[in-house]
Amino acid sequence: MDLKILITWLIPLFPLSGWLLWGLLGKYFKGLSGYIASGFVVASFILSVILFFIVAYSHGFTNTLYPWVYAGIFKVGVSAVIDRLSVVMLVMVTGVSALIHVYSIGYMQGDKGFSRYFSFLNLFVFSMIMLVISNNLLLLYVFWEAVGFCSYILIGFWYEKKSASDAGKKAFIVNRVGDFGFAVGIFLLFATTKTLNYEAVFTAIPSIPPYIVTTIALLLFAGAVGKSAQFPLHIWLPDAMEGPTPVSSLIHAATMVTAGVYMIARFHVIFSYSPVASEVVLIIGTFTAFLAAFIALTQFDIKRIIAYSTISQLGYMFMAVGIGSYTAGIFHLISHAVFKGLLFLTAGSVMHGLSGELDLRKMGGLYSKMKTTAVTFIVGGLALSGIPPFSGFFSKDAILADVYNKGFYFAWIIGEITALMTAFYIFRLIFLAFFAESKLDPGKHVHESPKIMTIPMIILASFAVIIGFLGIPPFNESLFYNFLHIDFKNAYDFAPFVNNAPWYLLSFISVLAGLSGIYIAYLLYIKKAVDPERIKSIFKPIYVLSYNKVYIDEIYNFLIVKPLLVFFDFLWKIIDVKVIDGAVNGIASAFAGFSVKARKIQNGMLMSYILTLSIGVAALLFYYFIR
Amino acid sequence: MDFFIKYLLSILIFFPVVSIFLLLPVNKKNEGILRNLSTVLSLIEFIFSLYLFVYFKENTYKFQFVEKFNWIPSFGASYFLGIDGVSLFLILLTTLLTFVSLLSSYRYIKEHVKEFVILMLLLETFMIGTFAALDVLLFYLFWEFMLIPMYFIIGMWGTGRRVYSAVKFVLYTLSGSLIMLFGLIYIFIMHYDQTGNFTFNILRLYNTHISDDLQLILFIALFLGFAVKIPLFPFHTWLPDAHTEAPTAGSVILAGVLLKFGVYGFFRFAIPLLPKAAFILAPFIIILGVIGVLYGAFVSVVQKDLKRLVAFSSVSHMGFIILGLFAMSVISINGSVIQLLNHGISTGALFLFVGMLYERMHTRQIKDFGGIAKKAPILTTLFMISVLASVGLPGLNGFIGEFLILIGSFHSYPVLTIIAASGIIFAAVYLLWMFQRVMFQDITNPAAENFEDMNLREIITILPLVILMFLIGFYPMPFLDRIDPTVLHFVSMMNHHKAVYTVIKLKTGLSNA
Amino acid sequence: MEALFYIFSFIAIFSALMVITMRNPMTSALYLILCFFAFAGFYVILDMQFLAAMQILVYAGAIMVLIVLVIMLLNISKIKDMKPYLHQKIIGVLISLILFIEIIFYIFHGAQKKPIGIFTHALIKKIGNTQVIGEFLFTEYVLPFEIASILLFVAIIGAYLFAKKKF
Amino acid sequence: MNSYLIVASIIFSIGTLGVIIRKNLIVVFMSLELMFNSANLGFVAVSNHLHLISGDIFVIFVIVVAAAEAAIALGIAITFYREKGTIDIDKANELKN
Repeated sequence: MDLKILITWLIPLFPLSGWLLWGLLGKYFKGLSGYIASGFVVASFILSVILFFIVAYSHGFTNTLYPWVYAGIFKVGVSAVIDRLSVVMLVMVTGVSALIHVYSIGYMQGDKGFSRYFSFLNLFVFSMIMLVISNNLLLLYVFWEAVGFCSYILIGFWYEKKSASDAGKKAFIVNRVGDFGFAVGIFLLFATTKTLNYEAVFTAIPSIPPYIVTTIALLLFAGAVGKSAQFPLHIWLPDAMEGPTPVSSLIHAATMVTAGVYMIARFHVIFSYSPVASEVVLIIGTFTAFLAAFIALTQFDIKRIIAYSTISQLGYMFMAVGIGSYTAGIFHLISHAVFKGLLFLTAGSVMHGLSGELDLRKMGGLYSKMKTTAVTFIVGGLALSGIPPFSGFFSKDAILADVYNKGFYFAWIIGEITALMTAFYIFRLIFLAFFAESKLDPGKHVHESPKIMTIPMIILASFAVIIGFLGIPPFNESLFYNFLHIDFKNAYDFAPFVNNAPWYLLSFISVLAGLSGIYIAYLLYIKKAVDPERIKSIFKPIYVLSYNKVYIDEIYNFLIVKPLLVFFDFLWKIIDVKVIDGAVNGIASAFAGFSVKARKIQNGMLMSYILTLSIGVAALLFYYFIR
Repeated sequence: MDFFIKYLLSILIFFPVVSIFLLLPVNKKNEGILRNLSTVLSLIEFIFSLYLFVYFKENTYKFQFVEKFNWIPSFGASYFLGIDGVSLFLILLTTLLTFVSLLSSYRYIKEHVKEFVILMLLLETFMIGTFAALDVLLFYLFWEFMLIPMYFIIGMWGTGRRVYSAVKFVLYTLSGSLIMLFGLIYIFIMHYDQTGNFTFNILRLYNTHISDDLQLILFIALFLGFAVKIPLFPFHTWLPDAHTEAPTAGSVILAGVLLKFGVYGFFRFAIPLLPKAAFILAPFIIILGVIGVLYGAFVSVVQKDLKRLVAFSSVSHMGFIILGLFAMSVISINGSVIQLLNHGISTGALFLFVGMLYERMHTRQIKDFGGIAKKAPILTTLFMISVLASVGLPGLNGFIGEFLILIGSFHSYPVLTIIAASGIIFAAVYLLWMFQRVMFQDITNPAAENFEDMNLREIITILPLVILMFLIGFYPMPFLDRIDPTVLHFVSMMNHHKAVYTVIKLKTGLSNA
Repeated sequence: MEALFYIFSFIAIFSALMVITMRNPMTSALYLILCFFAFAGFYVILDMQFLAAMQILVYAGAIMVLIVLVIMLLNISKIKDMKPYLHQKIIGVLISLILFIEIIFYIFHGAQKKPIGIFTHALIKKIGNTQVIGEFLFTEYVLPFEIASILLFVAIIGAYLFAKKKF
Repeated sequence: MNSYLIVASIIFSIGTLGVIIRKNLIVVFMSLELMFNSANLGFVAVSNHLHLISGDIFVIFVIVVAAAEAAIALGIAITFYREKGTIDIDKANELKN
């Protein structure tokens, strides 16, 4: 076998074997499993980097491992596509995963489900790798659901907690709703193109009627909405914070939730041939970015704030892919993976230090007690707010600049407002947690996390600083664009550039938005120039709306869940038991009633039997006559 | 060895009966010997049936392992056996599930062990006979015989309203199959009128010419017989009762094998015998199937009894299979056949787990459980795999079947397929919710404190099913390779009829104009 | 011959009526015996002397002896006979009348068949009716004959079981 | 031949009447014997008319059956009497329920 093909399949093999190993023999490894699991993922990472360079210096390839499902004309193999897009994703996925694995060793120390944890974490990495490299829609769908399953099982990792197992179930079911759309999209695609192979699908797309392409694209996008927690299916992600923090970091920030963006980038041909669908992607992305940031403004649970910020940032990515700036979307995906992973890890470190405390109102003054955590957190916060030279600045500005230059002004304005809000809420968090006066329990012992946790944080923080420089020089001359755009050459240019605003002007506005957000937070929470309570009371309705997450959960519960349950109960108790069974039993009792009557004939009197017999004979004879 | 292979089907059919004679001399009180011996015998039977798989020739739709002897020559009835890619796997499923359910009932069946194992083996004979028979009369005999052991298994070892359930089961299926018998005999007589030969040979009966109107009536007759067995909505109400009250082994066999006969009957008899009626009625039957998918799922959500929940989920799964079968595309029928296996495997496994929970806690109410995961990690893991297989999680078997069915049906029935596909959402809802309430959260019932994990016997019971779940999920080709030619032939046969049918319709349409 | 037939008919019908109208079962039984003799007479007229002998032997002899024995055993003659209800009587008469009319109707309206067999009076007389019956019984009807013997055997066992005091 | 059949049918009707209106088990049984005999007469007469022998053979079997029946029926009568102390067949309602 070719070396590069061997490497390709070795990358998912490592985590897969890890899963089997811990799943079956976990109890014999105990503490060791964390190290070996991390070792496996590190090995995958190294192989990914090697593959990255192979692809960067030669060209992409595809390979089929074995035929998987062949039925009639439906032929699908287990096959991989290795091109620049997938190697970039591979390096990101395995890299972040490796760091988070290492971090988890410290974080999960002493948990009784230690091996189980690493088993599923490895399974997740395997699924994510396969999702990224799969070469047909069926395989993609399989691992699309598989990562959803890992997310389910890891969110509900502490299954004794009802809230945790509820959250896991909710995540899985909400994802299934999106996946249902995704599956129907695949059905439609197969019905029109008779194939599910990427290459063949993409060649067929330009000749398909646009309305079908639009339908397909929208259905596929439904899957992305579910997986990437976009409005209206975003409700599962905040609840998913019930899982262990490294899981939130890996799955719900860095990798799985970005699968939707990756999917649209991967299917850029389909989406770019349907401007309508792309428009929908843009609208949903913009709206979600704004909505999530709005909700994040008033939350007090640090993990939830970061979760909403993830939703919001994903909205940016969808804005990017919605206007056809696929490289910008992927670039933000990568940089977001780094800084959001970092934010979650540091949040986890805070939790670790405060033995599980998540409420902002019970923190404060942590800077002096956990310096490494605080510094790395601030780095992540700055990156998120888009302050140069941190990575978020380059990637987010690339998106906003494209949005502006392609003429979507309204989306751009919303994007800038969101940027302001983003900076505000993340620094509100930072100020309240690390700098404001301490509201901790005096008896509580606060400690810095062990080295095995801080080192991954530091590595991620340094990446959050340097990775942005891939984005210079700005726009279409950047290193990243040059590397990646070759993969998007087949996209139909449905949204050409209409403006040519200079990058420094646009960046200036963005940085201004970010800085003013930080400044407002500073005024409110450090200087206390204005009492936050006063603002709260002035904007009471808005505050309540934001604090209660716009009541979306309640609306769903009231409009969908409750009526459905009542309806189901009705089906069972009335339709099934009463109507259908009732009809059947009715027939039965009709027979029974008839036989009660009929039994009277059989009164046991021989006389009447004989009488009846004779009447019968007489009647029979009579019948023969009249015949 | 040659002899063995040549008469393998007969050997498979009659081995369990012969093995009953081995069991008869054993004293009633020697329950251990009875259990072990019967389990070993059913394992041998299963190993024999694996030879079918090994010696089965791929890439042909022709019947294999054919045996044909005269039986009642004056009626043209013969002892005619043979299998194709579809019945091959159903027979394998039967032998496997019989072994599994015998092994599973060591703890559940405490009384009348001897009668129980004898009835199980007898049932196995009838089931294999039904799948292997290519003679209508032989088929019908086995088909009806099957009810007898099942009736006793539910009625004697069941729980709760067991006699009610057993009688309901028998009455439902019997009334359906009597109407079916009428249809079959009518076709038999029509064939005699046309050719002057009495024959029950199904392959010859395929060539009977029947007018369109008559086909409809006969198809409905056959449909009633098979639909009750599947069970299709609205004929399903016997199923929850029978499943709930039956002992674990009975439920496994009922769900795993008996429900398959309805679909098999459609595949082997109703559709090929009456193709035009099948085309005309297909949309309606698919609608019933899709209603079944959603209805089963909806009703499962609100169930409070574990077994009843799994039973209603069967209704839902069987709806998918009907959708795939009547969509009549190669892909969807492949999916349906695979799904037949899957349903047997995963629902069988679910029933086994419900049985294990019941053995330990003596309750089946979901609210009485909770926090089991803490006490029994092995059970949790395996149970979870089975639940996920039933949910249709990719990578496990259920997904392959459902996906093939849906993608194959989409072309002809897009709207219905989409509606059916929404069933997979609800599958996740009711199964995961159930799993959460039973296994996760905190222990509420003090009885759960002493919950034992699975012992070796139970693990061995479940393991083959779990292995199959992964095998079909990751590498279904050994199965599809054997099913595909049969299905291809079936569909091309149907398409031929369909072409003729459309031509006729066009002509009559023109003449009307 | 004609005269004989009418005499026997009269005896048969009269004694049959007596059988069903007599209060005392013993009297009925005796009339029944008379009736059987009349039947035997018919058989003689019809050239079936063997059957006539059978009739006397089995019916008038065996069966009637049995009946009389039972009547005496149970001492029924002394038991007050139960009067039938009036409506039962009316219905009974009506039904049997209808039956009778129908049968008569059938006899006269049924197709009168021509003789189809070879066993004319002359032939039977020549061979002897016993031999004819015997030959048929042991060739063509040997299987029913054997079955009849089994039936009798079963009846013996059954009668024994019934008559036993306790089952 | 018709005259024989008419006699047979008269006796048959009388037998039927007896079976219906009489309540004494023994008398009912005797009426049954009458019906048997009338049937026998029919057999013999028709067989004689058609120049066949099978009717006569049949009569033999009927006599056999009648004998067997007599044995059983009288056995029942005895048992019945022993149980109920009467032979009124209106008391024979064990078949009820």
